Amino acid sequence: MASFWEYANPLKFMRTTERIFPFVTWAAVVCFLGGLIWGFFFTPDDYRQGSTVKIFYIHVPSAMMAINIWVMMLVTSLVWIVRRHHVSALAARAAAPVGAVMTLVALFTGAIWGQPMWGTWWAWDPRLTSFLILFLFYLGYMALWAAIDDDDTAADLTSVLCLVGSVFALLSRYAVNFWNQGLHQAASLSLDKEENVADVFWYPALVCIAGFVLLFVALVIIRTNTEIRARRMRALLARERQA
Amino acid sequence: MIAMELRVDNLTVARGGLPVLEGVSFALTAGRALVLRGPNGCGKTTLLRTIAGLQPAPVGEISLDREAMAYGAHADGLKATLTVEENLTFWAQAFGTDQVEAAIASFNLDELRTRTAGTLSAGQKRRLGLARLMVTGRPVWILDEPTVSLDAWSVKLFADVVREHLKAGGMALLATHIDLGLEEADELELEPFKAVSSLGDSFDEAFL
Amino acid sequence: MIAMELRVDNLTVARGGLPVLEGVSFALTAGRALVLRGPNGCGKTTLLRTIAGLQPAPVGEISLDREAMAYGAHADGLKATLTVEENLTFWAQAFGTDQVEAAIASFNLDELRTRTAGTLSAGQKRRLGLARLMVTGRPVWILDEPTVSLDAWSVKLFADVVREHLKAGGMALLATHIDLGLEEADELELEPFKAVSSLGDSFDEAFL
Amino acid sequence: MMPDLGKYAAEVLSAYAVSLTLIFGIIWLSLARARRVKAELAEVEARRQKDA
Amino acid sequence: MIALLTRDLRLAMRAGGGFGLGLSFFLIVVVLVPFGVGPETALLSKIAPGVLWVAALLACLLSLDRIFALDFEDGSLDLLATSPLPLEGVAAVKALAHWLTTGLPLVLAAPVLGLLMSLPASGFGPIVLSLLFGTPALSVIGAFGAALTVGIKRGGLLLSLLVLPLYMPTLIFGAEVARRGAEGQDYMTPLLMLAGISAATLALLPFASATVLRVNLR
Amino acid sequence: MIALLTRDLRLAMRAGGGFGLGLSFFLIVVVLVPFGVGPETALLSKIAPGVLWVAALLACLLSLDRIFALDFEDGSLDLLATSPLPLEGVAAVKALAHWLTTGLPLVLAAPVLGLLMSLPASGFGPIVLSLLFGTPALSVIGAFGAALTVGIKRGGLLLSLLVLPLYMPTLIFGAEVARRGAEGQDYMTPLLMLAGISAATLALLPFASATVLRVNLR
Ligand code: HEM
Ligand SMILES: Nc1ncnc2c1ncn2[C@@H]1O[C@H](COP(=O)(O)OP(=O)(O)OP(=O)(O)O)[C@@H](O)[C@H]1O
Ligand SMILES: Nc1ncnc2c1ncn2[C@@H]1O[C@H](COP(=O)(O)OP(=O)(O)OP(=O)(O)O)[C@@H](O)[C@H]1O
Ligand SMILES: [Mg+2]
Ligand SMILES: [Mg+2]
Repeated sequence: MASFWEYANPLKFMRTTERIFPFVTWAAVVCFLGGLIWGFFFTPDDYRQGSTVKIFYIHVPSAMMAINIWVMMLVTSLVWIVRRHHVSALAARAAAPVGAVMTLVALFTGAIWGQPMWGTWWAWDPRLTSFLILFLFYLGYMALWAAIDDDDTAADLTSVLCLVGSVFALLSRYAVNFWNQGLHQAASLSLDKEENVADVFWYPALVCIAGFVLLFVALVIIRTNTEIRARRMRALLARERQA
Repeated sequence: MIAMELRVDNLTVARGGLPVLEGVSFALTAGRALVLRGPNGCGKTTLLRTIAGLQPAPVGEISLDREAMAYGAHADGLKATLTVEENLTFWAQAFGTDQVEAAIASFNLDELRTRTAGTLSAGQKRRLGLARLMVTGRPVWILDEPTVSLDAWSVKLFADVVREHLKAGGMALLATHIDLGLEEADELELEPFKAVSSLGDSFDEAFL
Repeated sequence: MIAMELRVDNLTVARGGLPVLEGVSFALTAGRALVLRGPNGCGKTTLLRTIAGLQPAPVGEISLDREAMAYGAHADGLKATLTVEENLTFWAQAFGTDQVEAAIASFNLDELRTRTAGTLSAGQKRRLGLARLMVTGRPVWILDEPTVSLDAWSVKLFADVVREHLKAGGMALLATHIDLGLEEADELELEPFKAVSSLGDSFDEAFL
Repeated sequence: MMPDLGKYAAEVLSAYAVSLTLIFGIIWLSLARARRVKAELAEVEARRQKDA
Repeated sequence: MIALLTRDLRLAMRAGGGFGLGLSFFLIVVVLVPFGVGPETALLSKIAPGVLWVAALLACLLSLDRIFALDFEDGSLDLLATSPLPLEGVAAVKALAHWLTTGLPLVLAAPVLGLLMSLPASGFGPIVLSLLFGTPALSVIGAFGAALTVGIKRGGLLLSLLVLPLYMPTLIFGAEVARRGAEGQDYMTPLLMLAGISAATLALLPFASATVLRVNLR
Repeated sequence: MIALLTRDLRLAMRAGGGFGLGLSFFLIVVVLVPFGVGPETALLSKIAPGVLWVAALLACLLSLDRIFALDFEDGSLDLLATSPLPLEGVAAVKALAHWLTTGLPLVLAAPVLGLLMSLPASGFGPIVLSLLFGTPALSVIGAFGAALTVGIKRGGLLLSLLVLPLYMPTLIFGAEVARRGAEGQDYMTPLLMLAGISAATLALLPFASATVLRVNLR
């Protein structure tokens, strides 16, 4: 069995990912659309929340992805810092905009959901607030990538930012919790069956979550490959100019 | 001072992710100076920064530690609101030496001692920047176009100081387009080391 | 072009509230260049800035309007994030001319055209700064140490451009410590005009 | 076919609309940039092959 | 002139984004306030118009030193002063570029941030209107302040100190419009005053800026 | 090290005053807010602790880019990096100098400004305490942000964007201490948290700053 780090070679990475890309894409399309259609058309309304419960199928997966993507960026940043594989840094760069969009989706759907449920678009609730901070972290991270010309420098700086940012994101979460007890739902996906939402809502939600994960994987594959190509092109163009 | 040597071996230096010079090798022994020559944009600044340890070298060896070197770049690192004396004193303290008076005397800065650096003329600033080298007490001076905007008389002053430094067992590595009047220095033409446009595989596998 | 003349008459220039040069007079006619010489700190920069109209002269006359002059200072006024071409195009538009291509060709900037100015080497930046003069279309060039950090070949390039400019009826006033290879230029040594430390009554009666 | 969304129709539909716009937006941007960069790189590589 | 405007806009975009960043600062200040004063909606909605205006003002303020300082440091300003462009025009164009990159995005973003601050529904129109009429004055006054402090190394904070008193009238009328609007009262009078201030500063201050610039370039 | 500290302090005084200006900015923000939200005492005294904290944070933020950018531009940072001083030490000393010129004056001025904002009497102690324990963290975090953006021309606003989310926990705990104090409640827990954040950032972030500086100097 070859070492896992072989895939850190850009060419090998591109070849492998391009081979699995169609499968991931199809799986993503099926789960994403399937889950949403199931959720939107074929589930009953909740007795308290009425039809707004349908927002659940977008809100929860996107909120989960927003957090998971940051974790993924943290891991790839660490890999870059320790092993200096370019693909790793570029994957983090590729994931950030997707994460930012997921955060934005969760914020928007949450805000829209909040109006009927809580009577307000926005409240300074711990979940919501720490989520907003996460969004700021995404923005800062992307702005830093965009502001630096040299690719390796940018990779180094954004990795350190991601690391430090993660610690502070956790800390913010704690601080905000402490600051205010909120309106927002507590975790409803715990393994403890008692507290779970009813199965009718739960199964399509699971499909949606799978759909969002697969969609993210597909997007990261294209975007990372694009970043690799863009980087190679910059190197070639620079070389051309030099010659 | 223990006899030391700066040996550069097969060095590649890069800027903006591209190699600029390849296979640069030379040795500099105590008491010698080496003048780097080459047209604009050939990579002198990049080479000096790499040797001074400010940027990593993708390939090659530099035998001396950066702790032995004093780097004098284009920008002088002067604080416009501090006086000439305060500027020098700070660097002397940072490097743990006390040669401020000697430096002021050597570069004829005595009259300007209490003037703030911001009000000096271009050449006077440069003289102050060079005086900073003396207070570092470091044996290897790495200088990027040290005599820019100096008049002929100050260039001679500078050459004398360098000569003095060499005599005391120091070394100097200089890049310049102007004649410094340092006849005893060796010269190295950098043009032949220009990096050819295709890279070796080891540099960056991905982005060949 | 109407024949014009830059006539400076009994000029006193001051910096930091003190006169630096006194009684400077000279005349420069179309097609001629004048090189100002003088040790560091004698007041060349101050004189050039005064003639270019950037600071007032306490005493004396300058016959030409600043509208006729293009000033090239130590700092080049380049924008690090704009490309070479964008930098030049902007100045061409500001001065209402369209000689960008000619300037690029004269200073051999063609290869660097799409590079952002921030990534140029010291000498390349300087070349771009000098190219800016060409796109101003102004007859009088006022240049403060134009060839700093240029290599020998670029200095020749510059001398050729100046010669061309003079041939077309322009004028050039330069301050420098380096030999420019402009044999036909007149020279003016500024040392004799050094201001004596007490001021004339007319300068600032209140603070005699 | 359309389920009865009751009085919350506006909320639910706008939530879906905004989310899907954003998600398809990022997908479209990713694909467009992927295509553009791929084409540009191919062009540069071709030029390089020719030169070499 | 147009060349100068396009250059400045282009620089703003390249330099890591005059646009995006001015805006994000506005966003961030607005977000900070609830963290500072606590999350009660009633309190927030009461101070919302004022805080939005103060935040807009600070966002403007922070980007002021870019107006001339960058050009001064790299020598462009000397060259511009000796170019055929009148310095008054330069000052006006630079203020305009500042408004386009900072003021205008703030106007457009204000409604979203109003949501975050639980601004009452009736307040959205007036806050946008008041920013639309008020921010040009902020840019022109700011350009004047930037011209005053241009020679001074890192005059950033001195600049704030000089400019803030000049900003007061604009702030007072602007916040008044926004507050009255939020409380559902009539806000024509302060709005007219605000428009008057903008018009007057636009007409006069570029001349003052040019004068001051000439002095600073000596 | 001490030489570097004295040099930085001296520069702050000479350059038209790090001291005076940071402080005046604090003052000005605090003065602006009543103009923005209107002069009702009850409302003001309610938002006073939060506004004081936000103002302190902004005053810190504005002076951040001085920490490294000036030294970078004139080449001093290159020379410092090749000097015998460890870069971690340089980063720590520079953060300390920033705190002495910005944070400390804010701590001392807070009671006076509390008066202007009609802060309740019980709130004076806690606001001073919270600033005393919180501002060191602001300086150290800020120095990290400044180190991150040092290579970027006028990274000022990018710097704000990066640093503000990092400031959030400090702000939340700090304002919480001040608010609880003003309302006469117990504030030990958030104060301890605040002190903990300061201690942890002081211990760890200079290393991150030095790493990032090395990268930026390449
Ligand atoms: C702007 C407003 C909102 C934001 C930013 C937001 C954010 C979040 C976040 C961050 C999660 C956690 C995902 C995870 O931990 O994996 C979440 C989950 C959830 N949200 Fe929201 N939310 C908002 C509004 C709402 C509203 C109004 C409702 C419904 C009344 C709601 C219902 C839920 C539910 C049911 C979950 C799943 C809980 C769980 O399984 O952990 N959210 N939301
Ligand atoms: N604020 C000030 N107070 C007193 N003297 C000053 C002040 N500013 C400048 N000077 C002095 O004025 C003189 C003229 O300076 P200027 O820059 O014109 O010299 P220069 O001839 O251009 O020299 P260089 O060849 O070094 O560029 C210098 O001696 C300088 O020290
Ligand atoms: N970001 C970049 N991308 C591509 N090339 C670059 C970049 N930065 C610098 N270069 C090029 O690297 C080369 C080396 O520059 P360097 O400053 O070392 O030259 P130099 O020999 O010091 O020239 P000078 O005599 O003009 O100072 C130059 O040709 C320059 O244009
Ligand atoms: Mg060089
Ligand atoms: Mg001079």
